[in-house]
Amino acid sequence: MKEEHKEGVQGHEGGAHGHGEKYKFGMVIDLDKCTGCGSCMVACMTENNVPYKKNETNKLDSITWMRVFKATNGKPYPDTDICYFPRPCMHCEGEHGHAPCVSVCPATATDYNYETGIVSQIYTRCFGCRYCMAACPYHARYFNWWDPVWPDDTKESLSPDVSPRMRGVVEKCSFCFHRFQGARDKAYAEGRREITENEYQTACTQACPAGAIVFGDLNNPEHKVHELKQSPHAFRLLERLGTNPKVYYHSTRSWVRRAGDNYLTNERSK
Amino acid sequence: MDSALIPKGLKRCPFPQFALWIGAWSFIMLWAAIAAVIAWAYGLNTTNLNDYFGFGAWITADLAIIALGAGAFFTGFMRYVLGIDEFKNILNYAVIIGFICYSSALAILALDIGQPLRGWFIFWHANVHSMLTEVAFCISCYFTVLAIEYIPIILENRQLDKVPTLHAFSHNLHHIMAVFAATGAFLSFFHQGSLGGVAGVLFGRPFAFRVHASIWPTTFFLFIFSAIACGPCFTILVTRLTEAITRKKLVARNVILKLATVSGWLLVGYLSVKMLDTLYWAAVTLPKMGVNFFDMYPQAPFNLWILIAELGICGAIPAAILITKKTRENEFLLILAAILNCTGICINRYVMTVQALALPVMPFDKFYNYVPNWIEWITSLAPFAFMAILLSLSYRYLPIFPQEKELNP
Amino acid sequence: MLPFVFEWHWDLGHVVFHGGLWYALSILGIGMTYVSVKTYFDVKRGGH
Amino acid sequence: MSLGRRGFLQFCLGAGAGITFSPLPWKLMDDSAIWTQNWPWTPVPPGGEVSIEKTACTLCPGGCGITVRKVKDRAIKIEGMKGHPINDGGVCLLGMSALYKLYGGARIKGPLKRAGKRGEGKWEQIPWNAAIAEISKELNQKRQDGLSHTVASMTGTDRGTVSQLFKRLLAAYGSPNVFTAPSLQDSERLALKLMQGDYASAGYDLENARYVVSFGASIIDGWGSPVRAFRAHTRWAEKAAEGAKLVQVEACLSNTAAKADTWLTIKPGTEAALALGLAHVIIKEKSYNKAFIRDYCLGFEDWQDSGGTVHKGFKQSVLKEYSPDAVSRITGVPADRISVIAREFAQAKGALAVWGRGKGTRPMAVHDIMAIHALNALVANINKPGGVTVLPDVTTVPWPSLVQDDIAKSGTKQPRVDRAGTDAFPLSESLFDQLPKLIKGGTGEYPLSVLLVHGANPYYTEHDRTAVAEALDRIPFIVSFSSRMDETANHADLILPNHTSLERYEDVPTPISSSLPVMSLSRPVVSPQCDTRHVGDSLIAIAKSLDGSVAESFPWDDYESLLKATLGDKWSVLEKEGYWKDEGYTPADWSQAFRNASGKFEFLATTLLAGAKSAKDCLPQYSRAKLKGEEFMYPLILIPCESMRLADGPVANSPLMTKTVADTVLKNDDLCVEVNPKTAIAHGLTDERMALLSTPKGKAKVKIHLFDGIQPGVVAIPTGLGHTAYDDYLKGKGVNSNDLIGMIEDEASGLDIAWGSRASLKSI
Repeated sequence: MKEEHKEGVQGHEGGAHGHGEKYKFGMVIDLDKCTGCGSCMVACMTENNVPYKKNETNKLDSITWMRVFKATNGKPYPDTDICYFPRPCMHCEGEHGHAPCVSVCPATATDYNYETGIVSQIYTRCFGCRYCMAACPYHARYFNWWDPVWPDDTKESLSPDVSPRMRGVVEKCSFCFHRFQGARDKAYAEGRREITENEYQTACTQACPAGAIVFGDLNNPEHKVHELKQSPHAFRLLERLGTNPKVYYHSTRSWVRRAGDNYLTNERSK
Repeated sequence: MDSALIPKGLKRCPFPQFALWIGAWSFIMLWAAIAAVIAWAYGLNTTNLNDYFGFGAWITADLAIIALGAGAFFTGFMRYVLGIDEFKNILNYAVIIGFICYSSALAILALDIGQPLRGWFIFWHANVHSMLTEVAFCISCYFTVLAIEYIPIILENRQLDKVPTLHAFSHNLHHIMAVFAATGAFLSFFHQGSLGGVAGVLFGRPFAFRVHASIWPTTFFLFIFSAIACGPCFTILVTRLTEAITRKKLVARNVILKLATVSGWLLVGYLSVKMLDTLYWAAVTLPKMGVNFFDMYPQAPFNLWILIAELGICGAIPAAILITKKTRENEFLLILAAILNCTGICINRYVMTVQALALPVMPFDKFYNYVPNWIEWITSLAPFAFMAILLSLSYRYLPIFPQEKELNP
Repeated sequence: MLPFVFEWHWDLGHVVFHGGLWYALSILGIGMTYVSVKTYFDVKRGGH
Repeated sequence: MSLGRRGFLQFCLGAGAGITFSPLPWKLMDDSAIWTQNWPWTPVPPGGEVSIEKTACTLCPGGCGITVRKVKDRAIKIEGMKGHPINDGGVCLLGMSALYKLYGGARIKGPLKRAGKRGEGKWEQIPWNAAIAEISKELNQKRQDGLSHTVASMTGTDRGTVSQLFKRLLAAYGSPNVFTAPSLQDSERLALKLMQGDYASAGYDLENARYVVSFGASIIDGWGSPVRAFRAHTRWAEKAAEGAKLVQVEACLSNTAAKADTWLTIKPGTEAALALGLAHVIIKEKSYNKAFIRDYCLGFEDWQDSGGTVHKGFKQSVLKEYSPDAVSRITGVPADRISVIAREFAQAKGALAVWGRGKGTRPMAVHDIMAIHALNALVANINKPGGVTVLPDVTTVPWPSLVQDDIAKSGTKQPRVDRAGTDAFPLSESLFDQLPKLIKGGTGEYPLSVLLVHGANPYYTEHDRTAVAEALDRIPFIVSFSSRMDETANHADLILPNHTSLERYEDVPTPISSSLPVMSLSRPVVSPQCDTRHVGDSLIAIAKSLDGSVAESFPWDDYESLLKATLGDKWSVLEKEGYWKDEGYTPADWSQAFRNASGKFEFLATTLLAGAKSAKDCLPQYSRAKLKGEEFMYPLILIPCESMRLADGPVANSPLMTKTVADTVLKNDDLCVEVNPKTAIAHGLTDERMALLSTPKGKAKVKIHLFDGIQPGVVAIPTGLGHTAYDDYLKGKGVNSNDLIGMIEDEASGLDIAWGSRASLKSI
């Protein structure tokens, strides 16, 4: 079984329960700034070697770790409004790391890393039962229904930092965990124990041409996300389920904030 | 031709007729085998499963088959643990049915995973907090128990029984069978329960999520309850079907009726608990998540009718028939009730997996539907063919019905 | 499942789970061993 | 001793048990699992030394600075360049797609000569010297025959050294027929020439603008320099508390309209009327900048010509014709909203009126632009922070003077085949869209014999594409310099493939709509992957192989040395930083700003007076576009709907871009058009069902997508799909909107200003 952990192992450093929660990485996505352009999706897919098929119009088998959903306010013309919800993996913390997907995985192929707050996925251990997908209300998990195929010479553009996944396993956004590893290794090599905000940024954050995505340590008051998440206009998706996600959204439009969660008919949103 | 193998004193159909019968079912098995090979070779893109319906026909079939196969452990439990002696007359058959159900379920599970060659990681890298791990362990262990229970039945074959070692082995196995049966019952309670837990723990899925009693969601107990309520009915159905096909009386009527009564009362019990659970879910669990009860039943096939079908038509009606002496003793109503009962449980297993996933949770997400394709259909239905074949073989070559001689003079 | 897996750590869940599992497996194992051994002696005593 | 049946059975059982309890099954199980983790057909990207290279993106006119992450010699990721004045780290999905253009399908791997029929896709691979010889033979022949003027070139843009090289080649060779792909800049330059005397595109200080009225410009859907526009929008969102506002004038709820503070729904094509309506209110309420109007403007008040006739100025003409009520009738915008917006516009600091429908790639009516730009003049937001200015360009070292022999001289003196610059369209420079009409109609002009195409894909991108294709098919010899097999390359006779954007040098001039002079340098970050050549090198080689004096105008050894010489002292900065910007640049004072003969901002375009039928034609005005087709046959209005996720220009989508396209836009190979549920009821259409979309130009089967955010009676068709070339990841998907939209000619410029078409939808 030596080979088995060769690649794709993520996020197990200091993994035991109760160890110091060093970082709590998360995002604040400003929906007032998001233009729905889709650059985050492409940045994510190129960074993480996400494959593509000739026909990707069936969104039910199309792997997009970062997917931009479109919400409408349901009103007729001309009072209609739309808003985009970029949806990476929420890296739910649940209660003490009890993320919806982590506890259900029968083979411990996905794990909540207490050092970073990142939910990992070990592709080489996953045997494709898809229970985690059933557990995730955000549809953030994707199954490799096909063998990945890169046409012509496009294999040349694959990144060695992220191993391409074989058919039959589940994958999802990792908050570009390999970038965290790289930043941490660099910091350690330079004799530092902490990494700075700029050293570790996800590919989508970096690419976003509108600057709508902000990424950082939610626990660190010096990081932008720490302040942004406290805005009265900040909210999270499906917060009421108790998933305790680490991706926050921000919108000044009340209907958008309401669209982020379920409410009873006459219930007031938060 | 094969008369040497047929139990003494029992009449069986001519071999060519038997061969034709087996051949017909084998054809379906072959078809399913081809489907399985396609799915294994080319991957799960050959099915209609997708990211929104990671669970589909296969899991439904799995859960349903295992619930229906619950007759085995529960009859064993009643015979060996509770000491209800009449059930020895149907226990062999119940065990074989159970064996068939569980082996089919395991085969379908092997199909349903994306990396079948890594299926054993569920044991090697087991996450003990996962309900699915519990399911895997309990099913495998219980399957072993069923195999152990099946061995002495096989060894009773006329020719095998002549071998002294095998005879002795069989005898000794019989001797301590109660221990195995009790262990099997223990395992079964847990895996039926953990199958329920699989759905009930999904706190991201309002449709499936149920309030927890200690570490288990209520579905844990509901699945056990529903399985033992329908398992005996399935045993009755298969027995009656066998009798119809063989045109013989195989099990005494009082045994069947007793089983029906037990099933009926269990169903009553199950339904009352299930109703309470549903009410609590609708009135407390869902509103906490901001979800209206009626949002859970938005459109066909997942509208309120599916709930009415599950709990009313296929729940209350068969329960009423089975617990009432007069209706129970009416052969037509008995069979109808058994069918309804089994259907109700199948619907329950279907909604807890497929409907639970079909309903979008994010308010801006879309509702999609899913229809299994032929590969899923044929492999999900293949257990029936397997059942036909294995039951026929067992019936022909093994003395499985102790009452057969006395009922067919 | 086994303590040599690198992220292994003990908790109550393991105790309960493995307790139940090995209890069941032991019964099955001991039972089958008992039956086999007894059969062996039975046959031997039965004289061949 | 023979092996009895019993013995055999015992042996088998023993063997079975032995194998079962041996380590073998476990070993096999483990091995098979390890095998699944290392399937040889799942690639393992090799590692290596990582480097980051600075370059610039050339896939759109946005001019972003990018960095390319490399592992050894493989380019693996494109990111935005931090600190670049245009995009500061941001990057769009098209920019990231350059990797696919580099390694992906449909690449032309070496020079190709047509072997089969045109467009058949049969090619013969030939060496480079043969390819150059092929073309020089053709060109020399034409020169000998005195037909040098029948050789034409078409480039995607007329800015930057490569398109200047084309211009120079044709001038030295002897042809006036230098075409550029029609763009908003063509009409914009005309409007600015007329009003400000500068033949230049507009630059906007978007970042500092505080009240932006966008007349259909999809500012966050790819308009102008997309990433810069996004960043400006983000600034507005951040400054919303301080009153930064965006008013979007559009018929459908584009992403820009959705993000705007006010969405003014308007009848398609009537934006200029609305602009004049706003002007009416501002003038009537005297809230315009009186000092600016008095001192720096011409034609605002009534005026008297040399004959003594009094003509209406802008003021009176607008007051008379464009009252809010009248405009409301034209545009469908309520009169009170017009007044409100006009007041807010007049009072705001940094009020900016922006034109350019959709991504702003298509030409507009010159008078429409004038009408919108008049608003900027009324609030005097010209050459001021947060205002509009002329696109400043970066000065470069001039090239040695052109050498023309007699053939070249007489050839270039011939009238252009598209009649640009002739009496018909005296102010226009290039009117490619006139070609179909002229070539087909044979209006006495000469036929073209050779067309060199670079950076353009007219077989795909032009309106009334079928007519364009028919016209181009009549040109006997088409040479493409494309690096990928696009529609035009597919119809070429000879292909001299260019390096892709990541393999070549190129100067990137100030991006469209920028208000700051910026130059970036696109550099080869990987060595050429195929047997391709820089288009500049191909042109120099062609020039050197031609007879006469042509070669004398091309003294450079290769493109790289040309570029170094041209960029002069900026080269070292560009090499180091990747970009150069003019920090101290400020737009000229009003006293210097206007280079008309009058030296003033001209509401009345005096340049036009001489040729105009009436003086009124020289004022900003709205004229109703004449859409082809009868209303009873085509009761709906079809408008194109542009999106960042679909590249609709000469550079096409990569598979990953197409992957981001929603299933409400493309489903399998079916294109979805947006219609309002009300339209659907009126025309018997059902959501997600197929329908036949007909316009006077063509028919297409499309899928219906009901969307509340579109005006009833209007159909929006996504652009950028319906390719017939490239690879299986793009070819055959959807419908090309250009097939359905016919040309509408702008009387002032001759440009195609079609913004839509009449259409009908029938359920099928």
